[in-house]
Amino acid sequence: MSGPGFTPEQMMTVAAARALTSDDVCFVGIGAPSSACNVARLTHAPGITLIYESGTIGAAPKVLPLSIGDGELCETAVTTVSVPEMFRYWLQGGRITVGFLSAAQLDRYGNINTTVIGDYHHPKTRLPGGGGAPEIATSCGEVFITMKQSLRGMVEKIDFFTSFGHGDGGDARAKLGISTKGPTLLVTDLAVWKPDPETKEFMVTSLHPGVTGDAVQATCGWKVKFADRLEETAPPSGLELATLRDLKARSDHD
Amino acid sequence: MSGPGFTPEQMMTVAAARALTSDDVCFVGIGAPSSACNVARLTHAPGITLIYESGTIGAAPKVLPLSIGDGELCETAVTTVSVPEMFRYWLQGGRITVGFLSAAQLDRYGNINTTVIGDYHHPKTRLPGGGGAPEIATSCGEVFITMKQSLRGMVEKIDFFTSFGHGDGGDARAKLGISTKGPTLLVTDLAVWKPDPETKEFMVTSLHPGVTGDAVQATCGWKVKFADRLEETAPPSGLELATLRDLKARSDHD
Amino acid sequence: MVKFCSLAEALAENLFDGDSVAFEGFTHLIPHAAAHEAIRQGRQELTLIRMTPDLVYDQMVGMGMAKKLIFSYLGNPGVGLLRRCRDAIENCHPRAVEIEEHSHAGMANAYEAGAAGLPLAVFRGYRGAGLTEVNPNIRSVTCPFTGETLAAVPALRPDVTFIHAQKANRKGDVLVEGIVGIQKEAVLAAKRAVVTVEEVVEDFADVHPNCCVLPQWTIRAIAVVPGGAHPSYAHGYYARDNATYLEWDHIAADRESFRAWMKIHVLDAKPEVFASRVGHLRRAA
Amino acid sequence: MVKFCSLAEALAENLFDGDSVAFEGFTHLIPHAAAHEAIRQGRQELTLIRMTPDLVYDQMVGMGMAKKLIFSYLGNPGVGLLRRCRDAIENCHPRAVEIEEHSHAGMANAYEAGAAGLPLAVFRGYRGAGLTEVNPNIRSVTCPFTGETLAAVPALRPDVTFIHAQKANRKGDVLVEGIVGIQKEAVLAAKRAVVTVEEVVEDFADVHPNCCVLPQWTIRAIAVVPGGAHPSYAHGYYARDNATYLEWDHIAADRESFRAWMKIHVLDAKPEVFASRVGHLRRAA
Repeated sequence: MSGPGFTPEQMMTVAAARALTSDDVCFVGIGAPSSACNVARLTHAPGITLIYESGTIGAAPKVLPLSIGDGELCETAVTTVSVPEMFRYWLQGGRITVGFLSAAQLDRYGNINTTVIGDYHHPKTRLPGGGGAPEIATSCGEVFITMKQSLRGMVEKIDFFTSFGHGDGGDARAKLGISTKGPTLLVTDLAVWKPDPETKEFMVTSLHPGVTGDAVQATCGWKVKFADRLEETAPPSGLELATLRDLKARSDHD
Repeated sequence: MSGPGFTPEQMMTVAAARALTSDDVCFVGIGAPSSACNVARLTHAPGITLIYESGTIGAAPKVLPLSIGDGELCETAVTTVSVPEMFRYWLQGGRITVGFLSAAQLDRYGNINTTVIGDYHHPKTRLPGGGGAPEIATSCGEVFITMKQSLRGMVEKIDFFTSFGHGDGGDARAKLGISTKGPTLLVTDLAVWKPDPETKEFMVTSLHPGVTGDAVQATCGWKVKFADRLEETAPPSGLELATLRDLKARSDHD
Repeated sequence: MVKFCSLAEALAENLFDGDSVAFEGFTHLIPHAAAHEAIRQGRQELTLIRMTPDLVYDQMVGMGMAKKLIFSYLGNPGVGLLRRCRDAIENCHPRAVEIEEHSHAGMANAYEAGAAGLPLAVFRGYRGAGLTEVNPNIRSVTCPFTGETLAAVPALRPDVTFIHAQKANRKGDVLVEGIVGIQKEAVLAAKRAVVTVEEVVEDFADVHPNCCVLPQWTIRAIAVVPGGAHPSYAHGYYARDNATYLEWDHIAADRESFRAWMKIHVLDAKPEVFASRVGHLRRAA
Repeated sequence: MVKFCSLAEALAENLFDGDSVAFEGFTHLIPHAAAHEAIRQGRQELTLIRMTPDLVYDQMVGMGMAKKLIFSYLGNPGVGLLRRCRDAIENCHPRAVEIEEHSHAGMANAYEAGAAGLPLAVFRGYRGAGLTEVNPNIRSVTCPFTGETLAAVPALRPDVTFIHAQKANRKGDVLVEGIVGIQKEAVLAAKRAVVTVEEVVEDFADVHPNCCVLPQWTIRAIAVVPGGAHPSYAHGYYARDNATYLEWDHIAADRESFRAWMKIHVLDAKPEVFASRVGHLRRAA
């Protein structure tokens, strides 16, 4: 590693972690979301409750799980419930403050596709599909999205609405009878984005250290809006970085 | 005790017990049903599964419980589930072969009232109500009824339909979309009754030892029909009676 | 955030006049101590929700605290009728009480729907049952796949639920075991939940991962009241006091004997008395 | 009545060509050994149901056994895509496969409804989701109390469900513990259920009363197959073999390497091989 002493992916994970508090109850996906949630738990948010859709409530893994149902999650959880109970009492019941989602394709309004590239019935690439995402997107208090930027991933128009963000913007959620906030944060490897309060279009509010606005635009398929007061993301602290590296080092998946 | 060496109530319990087999899965009510089911389990039907609506599946109490949720039931059960699961997966799921019901008022078609005497909104006597009975009556494979005969209890017309038997007879159940058999057996302290295959009216098929048809009619509020081939109920065997007495002796409720 | 405090404080801060409230427990773990505290604090105009109202609601109705009862079995289990509830319904004494009556399946599904954040529960029930004619909250939906008509009842969402449980850990997570009944659903369906427990332990390290545990962030207040379920029982702690259930039939039979009993055993008593009531019911270790 | 027998016999007597079948397990306790036996016995025209199809359905689809897939997440958890399923859907190789796609909430509710004997599940879901436009089995009902429109999906009722569990007792009751997933519902929703277990014990006297136990009369056949969940895991017995999940991504990438692997590790293998596969994953006692 050269330059700043951390990778863009580490910056992404740490920036996402910072958005979480000890009062949050998070529905955690695998990958960057799981890393971010556990970094938060092990640094500034020790009271955070992590819920994995396999049924583990209050998991406190020492090792980052490869899947959402690794044994480590159950062994460290406050309790482990059945999958129907998870989706009925805990997610649909409105007990989750933050849901984390990733995207294969994302549009400017936080709508997500992880289902197909191309036509649904004749796909160019069949992706895994939604899993828990369609209801995570509507039942969690708010949704945080993490993804690496790319022209293929951040697109003008997604091929399939796996999970609903802000639709075509504005009050699209309310019109569908959805009472939760939807996507309120997008953290990429280059920047932090938040939705415009009116239009709900994601705009860059903070650039990661050393990243330019041009670099963000060059890896985003829509015309990027930048906040009037653009900040620079604080680099990962020594503790944040050490915590993340320790977690990864203990998680020997390959 | 004088005469035959057993009471009418013991005869009732034993006659009900005999209708059960090792393959049955019974939804057990408290009182005579619980006694009958446990006598069956301890004599000719050791494989029978007893389910109490408190959530205990496969209970094998040594002591007759006073309530449907005594500790003895949970301690001896194969598993104990929540009440919603009991009513959704086990009762509504169609896994119960026999449901036992008692009645404050019963009509000739096996319709039961345990809700009110008099008008519902201005009752003469407010009874406990249905509890599990409305769905036991429709979700169990068949229903056995036990009660002591009396003019007050066995009536021409019940004041309230707590649970549906055969309605006004014939195919009344099918007309309501109910696919289970409903009441197929009534055991009183005087006789065994079964529904006429066509009209579904309960008729006496067997008189308990020493009981006359007149005695049955004298304690029944409707004109009693008797089967052409009227049998005499076999008296309780030594084993049946000893088993019942042992159960009662161990169940020191007063 | 959950708060450990006295029962008096937990009740004062969470149950208000006019609330809909569930004191739940299906035969097992009935929160008698909490109900007695509500009686001592004199709450009024309550909507009392419970599948099996039994003694505690007989007492609260007899004291005139209830404007409405939502229930599915209004009996003294294994004994008979609830005589104070009868007096209220039949004779409006000490006051008239509105009733909303369901079957167990209806109530269980309605709590489940409340816990699940749904507005209604859908199930196969009430066919041919007279309750459909006297309870306007029993309606129906049609299955869009099969055309079958199914029963629908509104979700139960109490303002506050009280339960009694075996134990809490120091963080405030609560363990319920044995006949778990409807307690998890009643807690998760409520806006606020208060739990009395037999004891507080350091942690739940030795608890099976699939046990019924309510995380601390689902509960407002925890009060330690040993014996707090008496004459109901706490699996692993003490047995059901069947004699008291039988005795209640006589106490509640008469308005005067009822009030005399309530004065001595509830109004002039404290939660601490429950520990002594279960002394003879504890198992030999 | 439950029957203890070999896996070959249990499968032969319970899974038939054309059946709808669920091999369920949510990351944990996936019945790999049972799925491999189905592959060896060459069942055809199956409707494969599962929330998280993963490796076993990738293998069955790759072998051309499936005419239809009902699922909610078609991935290799934590790794990526299922390449044999992709080949079938994108290129109809080795045959075309019909798909019915849901969300996890949709599938979980549909199994729950199946276990509950209902024709449909009602929940708050699929709002704004594209699946509503491509899956005609996603419909709606209107709440008769609030007017809210809720999602409806038909209940899942597999002809047969296969699960792997930790243990059975001699009577045939089955214990599932840890991440219990959707297994209880999948068993109770099915017409027939077959269970592979790590071991048979004398009784469940030491099992907690609220554990997930399936009574013997809910199960048709039990086969003892130690390691039968590999590369998934059995809580308390052996850990998840994450390396094998990562390796699968390479094996399944190519039609030839896939078939070569299947011949050696499935077609020419026996259930007994699973015990040796988990040897290095068992915990020190």
